[in-house]
Amino acid sequence: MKATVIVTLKPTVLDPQGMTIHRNLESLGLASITDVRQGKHFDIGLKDDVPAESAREQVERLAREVLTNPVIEQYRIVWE
Amino acid sequence: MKATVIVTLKPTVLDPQGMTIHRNLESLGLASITDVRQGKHFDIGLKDDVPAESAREQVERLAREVLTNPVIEQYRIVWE
Amino acid sequence: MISEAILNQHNLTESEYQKIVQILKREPTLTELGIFSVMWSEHCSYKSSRVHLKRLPTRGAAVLQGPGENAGIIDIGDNLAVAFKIESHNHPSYIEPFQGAATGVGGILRDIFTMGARPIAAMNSLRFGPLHKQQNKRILEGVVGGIAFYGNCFGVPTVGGEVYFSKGYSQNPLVNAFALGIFEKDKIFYGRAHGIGNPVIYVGAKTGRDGIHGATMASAGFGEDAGAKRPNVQIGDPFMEKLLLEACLEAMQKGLVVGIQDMGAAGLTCSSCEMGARASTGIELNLDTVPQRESGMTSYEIMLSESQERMLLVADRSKEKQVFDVFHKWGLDVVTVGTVTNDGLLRVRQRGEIVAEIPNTALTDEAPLYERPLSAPKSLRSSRLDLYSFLDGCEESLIETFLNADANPDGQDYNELLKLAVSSPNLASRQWVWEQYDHMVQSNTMVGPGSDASVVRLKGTEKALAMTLDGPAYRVARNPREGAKMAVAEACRNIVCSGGRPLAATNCLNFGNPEHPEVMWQFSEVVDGMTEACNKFETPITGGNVSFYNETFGEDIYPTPVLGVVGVIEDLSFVTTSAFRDPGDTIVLVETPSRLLGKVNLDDERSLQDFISEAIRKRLVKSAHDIGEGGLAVALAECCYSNLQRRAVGAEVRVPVHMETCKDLFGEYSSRVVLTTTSADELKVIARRMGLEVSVLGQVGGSRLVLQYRTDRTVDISIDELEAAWRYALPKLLSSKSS
Amino acid sequence: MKFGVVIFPGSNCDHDCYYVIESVIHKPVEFVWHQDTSLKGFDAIVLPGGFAYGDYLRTGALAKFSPVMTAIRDFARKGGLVIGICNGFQILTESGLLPGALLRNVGMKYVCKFLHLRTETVNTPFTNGLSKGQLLQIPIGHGEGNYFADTETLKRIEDNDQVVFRYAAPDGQITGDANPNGSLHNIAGIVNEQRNVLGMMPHPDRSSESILGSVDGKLIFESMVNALVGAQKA
Ligand SMILES: Nc1ncnc2c1ncn2[C@@H]1O[C@H](COP(=O)(O)OP(=O)(O)O)[C@@H](O)[C@H]1O
Ligand SMILES: [Mg+2]
Repeated sequence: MKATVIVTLKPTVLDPQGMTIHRNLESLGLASITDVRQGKHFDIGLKDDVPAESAREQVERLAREVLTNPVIEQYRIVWE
Repeated sequence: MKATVIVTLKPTVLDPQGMTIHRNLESLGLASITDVRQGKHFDIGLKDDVPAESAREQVERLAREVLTNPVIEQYRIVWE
Repeated sequence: MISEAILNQHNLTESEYQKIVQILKREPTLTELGIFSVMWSEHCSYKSSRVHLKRLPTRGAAVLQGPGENAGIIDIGDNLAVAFKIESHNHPSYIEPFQGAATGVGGILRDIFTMGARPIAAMNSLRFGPLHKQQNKRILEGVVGGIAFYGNCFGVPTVGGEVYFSKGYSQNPLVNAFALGIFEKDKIFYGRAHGIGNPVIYVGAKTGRDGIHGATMASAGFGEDAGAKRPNVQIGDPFMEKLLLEACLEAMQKGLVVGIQDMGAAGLTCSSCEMGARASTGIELNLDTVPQRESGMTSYEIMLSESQERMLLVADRSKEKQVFDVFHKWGLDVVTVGTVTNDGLLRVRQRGEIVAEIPNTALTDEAPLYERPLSAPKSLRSSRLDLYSFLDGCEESLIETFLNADANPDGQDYNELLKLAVSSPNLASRQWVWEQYDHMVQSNTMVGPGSDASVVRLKGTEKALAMTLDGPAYRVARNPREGAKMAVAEACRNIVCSGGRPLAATNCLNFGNPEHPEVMWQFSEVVDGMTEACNKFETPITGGNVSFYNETFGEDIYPTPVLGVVGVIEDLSFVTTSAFRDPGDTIVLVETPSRLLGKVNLDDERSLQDFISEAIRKRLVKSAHDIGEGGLAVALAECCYSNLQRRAVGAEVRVPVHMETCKDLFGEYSSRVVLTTTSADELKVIARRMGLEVSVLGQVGGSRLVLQYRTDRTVDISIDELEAAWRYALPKLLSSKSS
Repeated sequence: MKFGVVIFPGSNCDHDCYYVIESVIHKPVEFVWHQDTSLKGFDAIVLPGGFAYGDYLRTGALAKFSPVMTAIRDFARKGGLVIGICNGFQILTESGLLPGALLRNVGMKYVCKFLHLRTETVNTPFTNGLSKGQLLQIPIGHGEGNYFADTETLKRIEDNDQVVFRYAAPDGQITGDANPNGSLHNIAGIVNEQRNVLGMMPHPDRSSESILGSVDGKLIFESMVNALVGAQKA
């Protein structure tokens, strides 16, 4: 079983990395790009025999307690 | 217009961040999780009036030339 | 209409509000109320501390600029000046350890380069709750990571600091960041808005809704709603700050800048009204021109935002374009947002309307001033650890082990006790921390973290600077006045042991709630103790910071003054470290006749320091180490550990007969140092002339630390074994299971 | 003979490198701005350490687009000496001037400390003054110095004698304990096939004066001078 957790900065939180990338795009002729925000992407593998509910719960906890800093970040989970 | 670029390490490249996260999972009671690999997630904003083809081309170039180091990484693009 | 609820939200009292109405002769707008609330907050106005801070000594031969500017400045000769200051970032570091600590470093660096100085060294003083709590580990890891992230990227070496663990800091870590910069004495810049009609220019990052009310937050304790205050978090961008540094220094060197101030606490509000007040001018701002990161920001939000990496400068009218060119070269936003006026008012416009109009001085000089009640506590803290303060905050079983050895000195395993001591949280090696800091960038670091003081050479001269941070928390908690003296004495002793001459000091005063009379008593006592000691060592205070409301759920932290002392080393050959050097060197203990515990005799201490200075200048000293927490045995062990120049080296020592076993191995008597020399007799002559006691303890050599007490070998242990216990203790604690 | 030290936005060892060349080995040196497009008159180029563009995205990733990099590519192709130290190494791999990539340290933390390097080849203009196997005390300071290359590339650079320095124990052994960051084969520095471009994570600029703890780094700068003098004579 597999899941993906996507962790992004909350919309109002400054993203210096994304901004710096964006600022340097114009010289590359990528002028149509108006915004870049960087987040994290986690591919999660699970044992095959875990009951779906328990899997859901564990990935949810992983995302909430380990992968996300709730002060500045938010997450969403995508199941495959 | 919006696109998402997901950059992940090639399967043959060691992922120290994922491994560090994984090492701490057992003590948290998340024993069903067998694997964690970390990648990057970029939300890309584009001007509304760009022709679709040009947009596609620019995001593709951004992903290939800027966001990814082909020695260690691979990417995929998701359009909204 | 300003309701009581709104006043409460702004931490303003009813009488403060009345004063505002009196000043304006009308009701304030909400934006104005916000401006008053941040400028009159404890953090910005020092309303509870000012009456006491006035007593600190601030003048001296070397002082070019005392408190009142962004940083203090001292003259170090050769036409060079040094700007330095320490600043707290305690509350933000509790809410978000990584970003809180990172932006703390960013803030203090801006305070230095805003004066025209290039930062050449940073240090930090950290306090955490005990590491057997998981939360405290996370805070430690986050804080250290944040400091490293910011300082390393910015390119300033973090050359030293201190870390201390104790229960009182469990819910309220302390993060005090120090920075020091260097410049030519005649190229100092001030935050003054001179020149009617000159443009007021905004440079650096865009303004977002970050940290609105940061200053008022730092002026209140954390209660149940700590979580609710969370959206305030600011994100540090060290790369932006590095660009700002280079661009600001370039604009200054080109003579384009009239006045400049960083936007720190209270952001645009504080920088504009302070610059105007200092120059007796007015400032008019047009908020429509302020670079904004988010849409729809109100005037209130723009004025109170604490977005990082921004500066406000005033340029000569004729040079506006040249200023723009410099900042554009570095790829930075630069916009004229206002002008200097002659009416002394801070006038703020948005969309053509005046949204605030306040006399600058009402916000600064006329801020409230409180003489808060003070009273000594009914009972002092227990004296149980007076001999062994390093055990403070340790687990009870460890404390019992030492107290038991003290009561029953015979038949103890002193090897084991020594190993326990060097691996205890407050004495264990801090390498895990400082290895994460780039302590070598700029290639000036002669003595990095790990010795008594840190030393950076000054390129182009034969000189170096020595610097140290010290804050003996337990000692101050036991006796604030004496503890404060000890802090100054220890900091100066560290400078002297490194070959330096102490020149001046900065201080960060971390205290609990000033509305508690006992806290104000502690504060007052600390100021008095510090004043007495700074006078004795001729180290005036050139600046600092006060952090009140360090409490969680109503419990005040230990009163925690942190002293930063800076000294000059006139010749690179005087640089001395604590590490033993060559086998055969004679080990000497130098003490004052008064064997004091928990206090210091300042006259004796001064003699001791004068002695060390003289001995180093006569080239009689091969190594020098201050005996601090953990006493003689721990100090000797520290001299033996391996370092860059040599492998671990042993020492054979005979403990003087007047000593008792446990007390004298680990007891923390004040004013003592361990020196090594090849000229013990000459040292003795000088020491006796100064009324000090000298004992030859033994010799450097071998691979074991041997401490012989009368006929028994009290300690006889391999240095490698001892060093391993010490070096890996902190990582071990961090990876061990905890609650 | 003239050295150039490149300044990218965010470089922070630029002045350190400049200082060593000017005041320790006493050779002419000038700064080169990242927008410059010509390297005329320079004989050797230093890409200094630091955090070019904040090292945001990936270390060295944005720096590779600077105009000066085009000039450096050209300069290197014509045989000019290029040394990339720390962030400079990262920029060289990102730009494709050196093979492989530098990943996050396995310990996940920035590490700043002195350590030992073993000289693996003296057949380069950067190590001609050293002896094979010579141990050097040179510090590192990085969070992403974990050298990676795919198996084929790794074999090629080993076979071609392109590995210049490896992290070593104090006795010269190449051990896992001596490896500070997880680098494959303990690799600390490599040259290109032409042998005129060196990238190394450790900092010779921080170890060229005895008051800073070591003079071993100076041997690398002096080797470059030897090579340039030799080239002038030839
Ligand atoms: N404990 C102290 N001792 C001496 N001076 C102090 C102390 N605390 C604050 N100051 C001085 O008061 C002034 C205002 O401090 P602060 O508001 O923290 O400055 P900034 O806004 O630049 O951080 C500074 O000049 C500072 O040095
Ligand atoms: Mg300031």
